[in-house]
Parts: sequence; structure tokens; C-alpha cells
Amino acid sequence: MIPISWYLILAAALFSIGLFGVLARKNAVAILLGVELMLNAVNINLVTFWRYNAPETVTGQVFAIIVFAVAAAEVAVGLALIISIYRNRNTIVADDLDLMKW
Amino acid sequence: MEFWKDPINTIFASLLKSFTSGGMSEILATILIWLIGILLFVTFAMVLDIFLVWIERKVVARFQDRLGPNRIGPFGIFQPFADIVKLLIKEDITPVGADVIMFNLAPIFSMMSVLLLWAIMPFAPLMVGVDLNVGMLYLVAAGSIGTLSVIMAGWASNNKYATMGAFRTVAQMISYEIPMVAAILVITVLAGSMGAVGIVEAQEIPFIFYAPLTFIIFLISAIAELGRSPFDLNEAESEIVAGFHTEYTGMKFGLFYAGELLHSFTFGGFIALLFFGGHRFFGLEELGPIVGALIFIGKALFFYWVIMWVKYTVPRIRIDHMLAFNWKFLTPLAFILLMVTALVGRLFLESNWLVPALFLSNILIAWLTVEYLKSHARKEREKEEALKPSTQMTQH
Amino acid sequence: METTNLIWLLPLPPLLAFFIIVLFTNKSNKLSHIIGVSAAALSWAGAMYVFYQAVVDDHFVAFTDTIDWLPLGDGYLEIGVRIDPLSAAVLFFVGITIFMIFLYSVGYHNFGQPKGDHDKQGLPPHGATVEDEHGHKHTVPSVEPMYARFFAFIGLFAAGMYTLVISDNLLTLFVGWEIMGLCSYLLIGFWFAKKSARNAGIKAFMTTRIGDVFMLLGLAFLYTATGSLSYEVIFSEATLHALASAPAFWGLSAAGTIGLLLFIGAVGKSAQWPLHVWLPDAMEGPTPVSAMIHAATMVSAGVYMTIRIFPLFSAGWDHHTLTPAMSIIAFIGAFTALFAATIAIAQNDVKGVLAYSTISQLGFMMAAIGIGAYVAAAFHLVTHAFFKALLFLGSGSVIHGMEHGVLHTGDHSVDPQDMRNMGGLAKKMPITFWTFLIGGFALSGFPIVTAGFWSKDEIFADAFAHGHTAVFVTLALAAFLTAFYTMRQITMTFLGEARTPEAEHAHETPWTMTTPLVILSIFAVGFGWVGIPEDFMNLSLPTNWFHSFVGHTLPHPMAAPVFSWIPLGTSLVVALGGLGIGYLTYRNFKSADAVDPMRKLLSPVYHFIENKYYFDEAYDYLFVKPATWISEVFTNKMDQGVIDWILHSFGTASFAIGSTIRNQFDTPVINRFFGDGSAEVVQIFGRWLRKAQTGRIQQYMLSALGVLFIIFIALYYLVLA
Amino acid sequence: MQITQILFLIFAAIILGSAFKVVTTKKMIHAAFWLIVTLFGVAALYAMLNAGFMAMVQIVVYVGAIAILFIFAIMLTRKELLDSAAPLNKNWGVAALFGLLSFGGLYTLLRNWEGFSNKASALSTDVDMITELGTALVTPNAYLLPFEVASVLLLAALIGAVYVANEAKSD
Repeated sequence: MIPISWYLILAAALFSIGLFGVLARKNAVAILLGVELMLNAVNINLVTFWRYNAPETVTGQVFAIIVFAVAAAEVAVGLALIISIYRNRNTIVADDLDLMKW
Repeated sequence: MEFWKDPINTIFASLLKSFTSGGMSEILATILIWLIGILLFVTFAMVLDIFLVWIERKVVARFQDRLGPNRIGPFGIFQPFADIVKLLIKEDITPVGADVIMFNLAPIFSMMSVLLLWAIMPFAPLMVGVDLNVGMLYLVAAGSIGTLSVIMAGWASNNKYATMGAFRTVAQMISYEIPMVAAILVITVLAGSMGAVGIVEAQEIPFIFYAPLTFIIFLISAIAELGRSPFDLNEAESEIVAGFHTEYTGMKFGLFYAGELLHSFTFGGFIALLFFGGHRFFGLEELGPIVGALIFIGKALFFYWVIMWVKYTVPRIRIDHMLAFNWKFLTPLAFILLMVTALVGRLFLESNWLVPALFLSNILIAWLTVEYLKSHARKEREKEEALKPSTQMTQH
Repeated sequence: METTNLIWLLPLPPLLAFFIIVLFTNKSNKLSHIIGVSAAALSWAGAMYVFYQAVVDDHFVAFTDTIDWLPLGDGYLEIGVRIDPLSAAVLFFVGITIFMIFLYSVGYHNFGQPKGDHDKQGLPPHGATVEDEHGHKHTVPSVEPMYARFFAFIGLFAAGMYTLVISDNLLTLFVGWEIMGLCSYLLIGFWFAKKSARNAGIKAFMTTRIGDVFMLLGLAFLYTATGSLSYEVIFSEATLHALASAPAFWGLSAAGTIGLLLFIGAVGKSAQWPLHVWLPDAMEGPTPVSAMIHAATMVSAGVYMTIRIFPLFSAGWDHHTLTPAMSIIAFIGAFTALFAATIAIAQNDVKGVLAYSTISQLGFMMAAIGIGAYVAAAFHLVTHAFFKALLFLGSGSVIHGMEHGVLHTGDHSVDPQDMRNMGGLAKKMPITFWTFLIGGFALSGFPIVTAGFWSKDEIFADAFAHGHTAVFVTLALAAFLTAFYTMRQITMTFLGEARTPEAEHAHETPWTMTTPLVILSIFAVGFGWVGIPEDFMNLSLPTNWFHSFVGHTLPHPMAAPVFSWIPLGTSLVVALGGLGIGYLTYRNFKSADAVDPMRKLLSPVYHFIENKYYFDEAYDYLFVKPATWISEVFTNKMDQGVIDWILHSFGTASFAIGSTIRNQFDTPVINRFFGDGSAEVVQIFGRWLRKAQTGRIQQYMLSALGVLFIIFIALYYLVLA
Repeated sequence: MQITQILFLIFAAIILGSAFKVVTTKKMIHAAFWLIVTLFGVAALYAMLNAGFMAMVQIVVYVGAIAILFIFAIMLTRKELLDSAAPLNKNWGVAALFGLLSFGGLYTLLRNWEGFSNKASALSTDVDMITELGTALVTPNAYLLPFEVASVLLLAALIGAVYVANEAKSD
């Protein structure tokens, strides 16, 4: 049997990779991709904790489903914003979008 | 007659015995037999596919008042083999600037999305690949792999028409997935299960009598998912050459083509499963799983024929009409049906009046819909007539 | 399915119809009325099923079901449904009348007729000109311009009424109550472009609001005293005993006070004196509305509620001496019954008579509850709902017929609602006449056959048997007047010869209007037979079904009064006498501008009665004018003169102080030193710091994360390790 | 080594490898496809955790909708795909450090948790998890309110996305 630690370490690694993507990618869409990786890592944790610690309840799965809904909403709005920015500024490089500076 | 009662498990047991007697470990033997089973199953599907090509060509010929293939073999039945040979010896072109890996993966994914569906097809009791308790969700999930293959093909071809075709297909498939899921949910509500076997078991009376309108919605959205006429905008040859598979030649094209035909047949099977009791046929299925499987395949062929019938009689519709039809009509109707079915099903729970009540509510909704459409059409007509310049004014 | 589940669903179809019509189908008259009428039919069918289930059960107590609704601090506020015998009986007539009235409205609002020539939203339809195949122009009735809206409103109303009837607690009852109040306002002012309709709507709303405020006070008192509003809790023996023994003030117990406060709500809703003034004005609305809201259902809600809370105000009653609260209710009921009946005899508007008649009949019921005749009140409530709805719909049919005549002659100065302009309509509108006659006789209590006779007789018997002579005499007088004005109305409207050309061209109304009349008239006659006392005329008849059914709503059902010839005789005399005298007085009323025979008879008093005892004017002088005057005085004198002056002087003073401080302290010290100085410091600092603001989101994230990590590591090593 | 453990390691390798490709690959469209591979891997993990429903929802929602949406967005913004330019910004070193830091921090925290090497208890087979889940989502005392709020959120996101991305007709 697989101990819970394997899943947790995998999730932590996936989360860190996603974090790196968010921090380091130039393209705004790629940043969102990183966010998706992080959300997936969270979901792995939720489902794992459900399976290992409280399999008789459904709490973990419900949490994960809510995360799905939030992720879908986040992607829809995020991508709409990116497309809107692309139309107006003709770029989606995060570093070029620096109107809000001194 | 063990074999007659439960063919799959009998074969499995005897094979396992002969393998393990040769000194093989049990797990390894099981996995090996499974792989052989899958291989046989897929081969069956592919052979069936070859005949589907022949049937398709024959039927379309009849619809168009032609004879169809009639040279090779009796009734031209070996025509598909000739086709295969032709496809195999064609030059295999990969366009310049194409994304090679994705370009080659796309046809495989396309075929895979169809074959995945066969895993949950309940041909008969005890003759089902795997009885997933989330079977209907699996159907939708496999559909999204199909979407993926289309977008891969369209993107990787490095061709404007291919990309455009892929865009169209994806827009269509994602849109029509919604009424299809709603229709499946209606069935789930009625059957109280998402598993294919559970749905068949719940159909003492076929679900077509519970939900005739849902059947129509499912049929329409299934045809749209398949991308067959009248929803074949993805390969509208007068507009975008051949859509996402413009750049494919030879057997890669063949895979797309065969995938589409097998997909249609599979959806025929799912229609039979969801609405017409699967392998049930007036108690005939009691004779044994093999008879049940034959009944199931017969029903699937019938609905495959219905899909062909639609394809060769209805002309292609415009893209904005296609989207408007889905979002403004099919989706709301599907959700209304879902709500009404849930409500009526709850009201007449475990009552003898359930079927008549559901049937009547469906009829009522259909009637109201038609009335609404009529009034809407009248209003649109009036609006258009008001826009026309009045000819009487100029005469005075 | 479970009956309780069905009960939950009863208000749903009309409510859905309301939303569907308002949101989607308001452009289509046909769809709207199909949805509206079928919703009413669905609810009706459900109500009948529930009623049937209640009736066939020999040991029927109640269908109840509760769910948790609003989470409160320490538990849930529960709502639920409860159908006991009383609400089953109410549900029965509510279902039928609402369905009938929906159906009737289709014809009343001229469905299927062409659009009017000059019809505008907010005005009654004026008729349309059509050309037939020969090129002749006809004026025909035109369809109501706000047809769909009407069905939406009455749908919402029906939902409110069903909610009220099925609820098992006073809170949801109050919710339904207020929904109906709103709908009543909307529907009275349905033709909002008419000033009179607008004012009538406001008047109805404001008047009932007075009652509702008191009712809310009563609910609040009740909730504080018992911690619940559910019938089961508040009508339990223990609670009632506790409430009855807790003194409130003026010699009333807490139970009596709560009962009276709630009763004031019912006074407003059921238009009892002194809050009766809104109901006659409410006749400005379309007739189906008058029938539904102001005769059959909404005003009945007040009586229903009063019957419902009977255990409250009768707590501590020993079946001999009435409790103070009961006496007050009996007094108001009896007084209203007589008082409204006198007004009704001088009304010329066909609906006006019925409006006052309604007030009077509701007074009968209130008086009956007041003297403890629980079942009699409920019985009269049901029978009255049937025959009053019938009468109102009949009068609507008459008006509709007369409007047809008006359109035909084209003389719009003739009021189609004035009874003096009618006469001889019996021949023109036979179905309307016969059904109206049945309704009128039921209202007057025509012996043996009609429902009104049995219910009124039971009230008389109760009043007499328990020795409430004053109430008995008052009600008998009122019943006499009732028979008199009913016969006056029938004679003036239907009998004799047509007094105007319009009446000659009146026309029978379409089937959607006459069918409800016929159906309701069956109930107006037949429903009385379920409540025939078993010892009537000392015969031994079958058991009084209604009494034993509804009586079991109370934990200790009261015995029916023993038969006595005196109330029966009184009842016969007043009914037949009133009808006879009415016919004799008015059969010679020949011309539209003839003087009313009663005017000669009672010359000074008549004027008084004709003007409804000047109640409207009195309220105008007592409340409306003073309120206006006080507000004017306050704006002109107090507000502008005194208060503004004080404010202005404050202003001047503070201005003086302020300018001193500003010049001496603020400008030199604060501005120059602290203000500018600090700004400069901030500017220098900011110039240095702004380099950090790169506008690059990822760099911000990096720095945020960096700080997070530092804090986290610090915490980890300081706290955890 | 048991078969399940081998399977887990294979899937973990797929997930982490493809995730790494997602954040480093130059071509955006490839990044999106690598994301799909990751998502499939995560779905497989769900299946291994006896959460078949979650696995299917993962594929339907993430692969069928979210990933396709990403591909659409990438194609719509392809004018400057930066396929040739460096995919990472100049802070990537710090970012990598932070990524490692977060992994290290999480690992440290987890290692000190006493339940770190828990084994899964057997799942009772007589309970239908999907039915339980569905009931829980519509039971007022369970998760009805979060469910409703999530649906409102989705509706708001739908309207917002349409509004934001809709090109204003300038006429």
C-alpha cells in the first residue's frame, strides 16, 4: 500500500512547480497555467486526505468539487481579461503590462 | 451450458487454467488474458468498422438513387478492402511547418476516443468491458478526448483551413456537450444510476416512454458531437476545404474517417442503451448473453441507420444558426426537461402513474415549445415585413 | 405521494405562473391565461385531493409537516404546513372560488376581442370599431390592454391565499396575508390611470396597514411570550393556560391582549367597523378582483385568522360569561353587521350594495366568533364565500352586459353600474338572472333550500341558546335589512321593464363567464345541506356533518345548540319579510330618475345613510386633514422658522470661531509646519521608494512571497521549535 | 515494490515531468498540451484513490473545458507567441529558489506531522460514494449553501467573461 506521504510529497512538488511557473513565466497565459498546476496540487491533497483520514464522509470530495468550480470561474475570467488586454495593448507579456508604475 | 450462460468468464477461466498449468504466475496470466481480450475486442470493432464503411456507402447510394459499390465481391462487399489498400499505398505527407508529433498523434487520439467508449458498452449482462459506476460521465470524458484530437489536428497542420475547421468543431462540440449532458442527467435521474448496466436494468419500460423529448435532444446533440450533417460545418468543403483533416492523407485520414463511422455506430449503441433498453427485447434476452449482444448490435445498427438517414436528408446549417439553435433553444429546453422530469419523477415516485405522467408532461412541453416557436416565428416575420420598403407608398 | 408533500406544493403553481407571466409570456395574452388558468386548475385539483383525503379519514386530526427554515442562534425557525378540518374547509372553497374566478376573468377581460381604438394601459377598455363584410361599422368590446398582467397579479394573489391557508404558524400566515395585501393594492389600482382607482388602492393599502401594524404587534407579543408562532405550540393547553393567567393591562389577560391585537389586523383585512372604509372604494378594481379579493378569499382571511386564534382570546372562557376580548369582538361584529346593512339599502351602484353586504356578512361571522359559535362562524364563512363570489361575478356579468348596451348606443354618459339604469335584465340575461337570484336568496337566507339559511340559522341558534340576546336582536335586524336590500337589488336590476335603451340592448355574457356562475350557484345552494342540524324542527336527521368535522379542530369540540323554535321563526320572518317588503317597495320603480321610495319614507335619515354616515368625510376631517395641516405647520413654522433659525445661528457662530482659529493657529502652525513639512518628508521618502513599484506583477509576487517566507521561518523557529 | 506503488511512481513521474514542461517549454501551445498530460495524470491518481467520480470530473472539467479554453486563448493571442524568445523572465532564478523553498518548507512541515506515513483504511463497499456525494451537495444541513454559492460564482464568472472579452462594437 502507498503511504499518504507519497501523495503529499507529490502534491508539494507539483505545487512548487506551479509556483515557479507563476513567478517565472513571461506569458500571462502561462502564468494561469501555473495557477492551474497549483490548484491541482491542492485537489490532490484534498482527495488524499479524504481517502486516508475520513473516507466515511464526503467532505474532501465536496471541497475538491468546489475547487473545480472556482478554477473554472478563475480560468474563464482570467482568460477573458488576457484577451481583452491583448486587444488593447497588443501584448500578453506580463512584464510589458506595467502601466501601473511610477 | 456454462458457456451459453456466461461466455466471457468461461473462456477466461479455461484460459487461466491452461496458462497457469504451464507454470505462469496468476497475476501475469490474468494481465495477459486481459490484453488478449482487449486486442480481440478492438479487432472486432475495427472489422465492424470495415463493414460500416460498406454499409455507409450502400445506404448513401440508395438515398441518392444510385447503386453504390457493386463490383468487388457480392454486393460490392469487398470494396472497403480495396479502399484500405488504396489508403495504405498513398504517399504519407507531413506538411512543411507542421508540428510533427502532434500531427501524428491526432488521428490516434481520434480513434482512441471512440475505442475508449467501447470499454463501457454493455452488450449483454456479463458481456461488458467494465461496469463503471460513473459510466455516463466517462462517456462525456471520452468525448472531450475527441475534442482534443480535433484541435491537435487543426493546430498541427499549420494550415488556415485546418485551424478554422478545428475552431468550428471545438465550438460545436463544447456547445452541444451541454444539452447532451443534460439529457444524460435526465436518464440518470430516471435510472438512479450513472452506470451503463444500472441504466439498462432500470428499463423495465424503455426510457423512450419516460422521456421522448430527451431522446430527441440526445439524438440532435449526438449528431452534433459526431459532426455529421446537418452539423458537418467542421468539414464544409465549400467553405474550408475539408476542415481539420485537410492536410491528412493515406491511412491517417483513414483513421479519422473510420473513427467517425465507428463513433456514429457507438452513439447508435448509446442511444439504444439509454432509451431503448439496451439488450432487452421483449424477454428475448433471457435466452442468453449472446442473443442479448446480437439484439444490442441490431439496435445499434438501427440507430446508426437513423443517424445516416438524418445525414443524407438534411442540408448543412449555417454556423450562427448552429450556435443559436444550441444556446437559445436546445440547452434551455434540456434544462427545463431535466427540472420537469425531476419534479414529476418525485411527485409520482413509485406510482403506477409515473410513466403516463412523464410522457404527458413531455407532450405538454413539446406542445408549449411548438406554440412558443410559432409565435416567435410570427413575430420575426412581422419584424422583417415591417423592414421591407412599402411598395404601396411608391405607387401613390 | 404523501399528502403533506402535496400540501407544500399547493401555492407553487400560481406563484410560478406569476413569475412565468411576468418574465416570459407577458406579451402573449393566450399563453398567459393558459398558464394562469391551468395553474389555478392544478392548485384546485391538489386542494380537492387534500380535502378528499381529510374527509374520508374518519379519525382525521390534521396533516402536518414542518421543516427547519431560518437558522437562529440556538436552533431553527420552523415553518410548516398544517391542514386540519378548519383549514380543509377553507381550502375547499378557496380552491373552487379561485379557479372559477380565473376562468371568469378570461371572459370578463374580453379575451378574443380586437384591440381597442384608443385603449391605453391603466384604463378600462373602451371598445373597438370593427367592420363586417358588408362594410358596416360596429362597436364591440375590446380586450383589456394589460390582460397578461392581470393574470400575473391574481396568480400571485392565489399563491398568497394558499400560503395563508396551509401554513401551520402565524408567521407564514402573515407572509401570505401581506402578499395578498400587496396584490389587493395592485389590483384595486389596476386601472391606475383612473384617479379614483389610484386613490382607492392607496386607501385600501393604508387602512389595512393600520390593522397590520397592530397584528404585527400581536405577533411580536406572542413570540416574546411563548417563543413560538406555531399553532401547535401556542394553542397547546399549557401555553394557553399560562397566557390566560398572565395579566396584561386594563383587566385583559395576555391571551386576550394578543387575541385583540391580532383581531385588529382582521378588522382591517375583513373591513370591520371602524376600518371598513376601504372595501366599498375597492370596487374600483375589475369585478373578478372584487369577487375574489373583496368577497370570497382575502376578506375571508381575516375571519379565518380570527377563527384560528379563537383559543387565544377565548382562553379562560367558562362557556357562560364571555371574556372581555370576546365581548369586544362580538360587539364590533354585530355592530358592523347592522351598520353596513343600513348603508347597503341606499346604494345605487350594483357593486356598492354587494360591498356593504360583504362587510355586513363578515360582521355576522365576527359576531358569531365573539359569542363562541366557532363552527357557525366557519360555516357561514364557507357558504358566504360561495354565494358572495357568485353575486359579485353575477354583478360583473350584469355590468358587462350593460357595457355591451352602452357600446351599442354609444351614450357613454350612462353609468353601466348604476342599478337605476337597469331593469328587465331577466329576459336579456337569463343565466345571469337565475344564478344571481340563487345567490341573492342564499344571501338573504331563503328558508330550507339555500346555503345562507342554514349558516345564518346556526348563528342565530347559537346566539339565542347561549343567551346573547343583544347580539341576537342586532343580527336579526341586520338579516332583515339584508333580505330587504337584496330584493331591492334584484328587483331594480332584473325585474320590471328596461328603464334605459342601454338596458334594452344588454346581452348575455360568454360561456367563460356564465360557467363559473352556474357552478358557484350549485355550491351556493348545496353546500348548506352538509350543515343541517340533526335535531332540526325536532326531527331526527342525519348527523350534522359540518359541525362534527370542523368542530374537531378544537381539542374539546363544542356541542351544537339545542333546537329552538324562536331563532328559526325569527330567521324565517326576517328573510321572507325582508324579501317580500323589498319586492313590494321597489316593483313600481319605473324610470331611471325616479325618486327612491325609501327616500320619502326616511327622508332625513336616508340622506345620512346614502352618504355612508359620512365616515369617509369624518376620517378625512379627523385624520387626513389634521395630518396634512400638522405637516404643513411643521414645514412652515417649526422647521423653517425655528429649527432653521437655530441651525443658522449655529452656523454663524461656528463660522466666527472657525475663522479666528484658522487665521491664528491653523495657517501658520498646522499648514506651514506640520502640513507642508510632513508632505516634504513623505515626498522625499516616496521618491526613493517608488523605484520598488515596477508595475510588474511577478516581482510583486516575489517580494510578497519573500516576506511570507521570512515570517514563516521566523515563526517556525520561534514558536514551533 | 507492489504493483500499485509502481503505478504510482509512473504517474508521479508523468505528472511532475509534464508539469515541469508546462512551466519551461517555449511553445505555448505545447505548454497547454503538457498541462493536459498533467491533468490526465492527476485524474489517474484520483482513480487510484478510489475517487472515480473525481477522476471523470477532472477529465470533463479540466481537459474538456479548461484546457480547451487555454488552447483557444493561446491561439487567439498568437500574434506574439514568443515561441522564439526566452520563456522565462529575468527573475527566474529567484523564482526557482522560491519554488525550492516552498517545497522544502512543505516537506519539513509534513515530515513533522505524526500521520505522515498513514496507510489507507479499506473503503466500505456497501456505501455508494456517488449517491452520498450527490445527497450531501443538496442537503441543507450539509453542503447545499456552498454548492449554491459555487453555482452563483460560475454564473457571475460566465457573465463577467462574456462582458470582458466581448469586443465593444464601435459604431
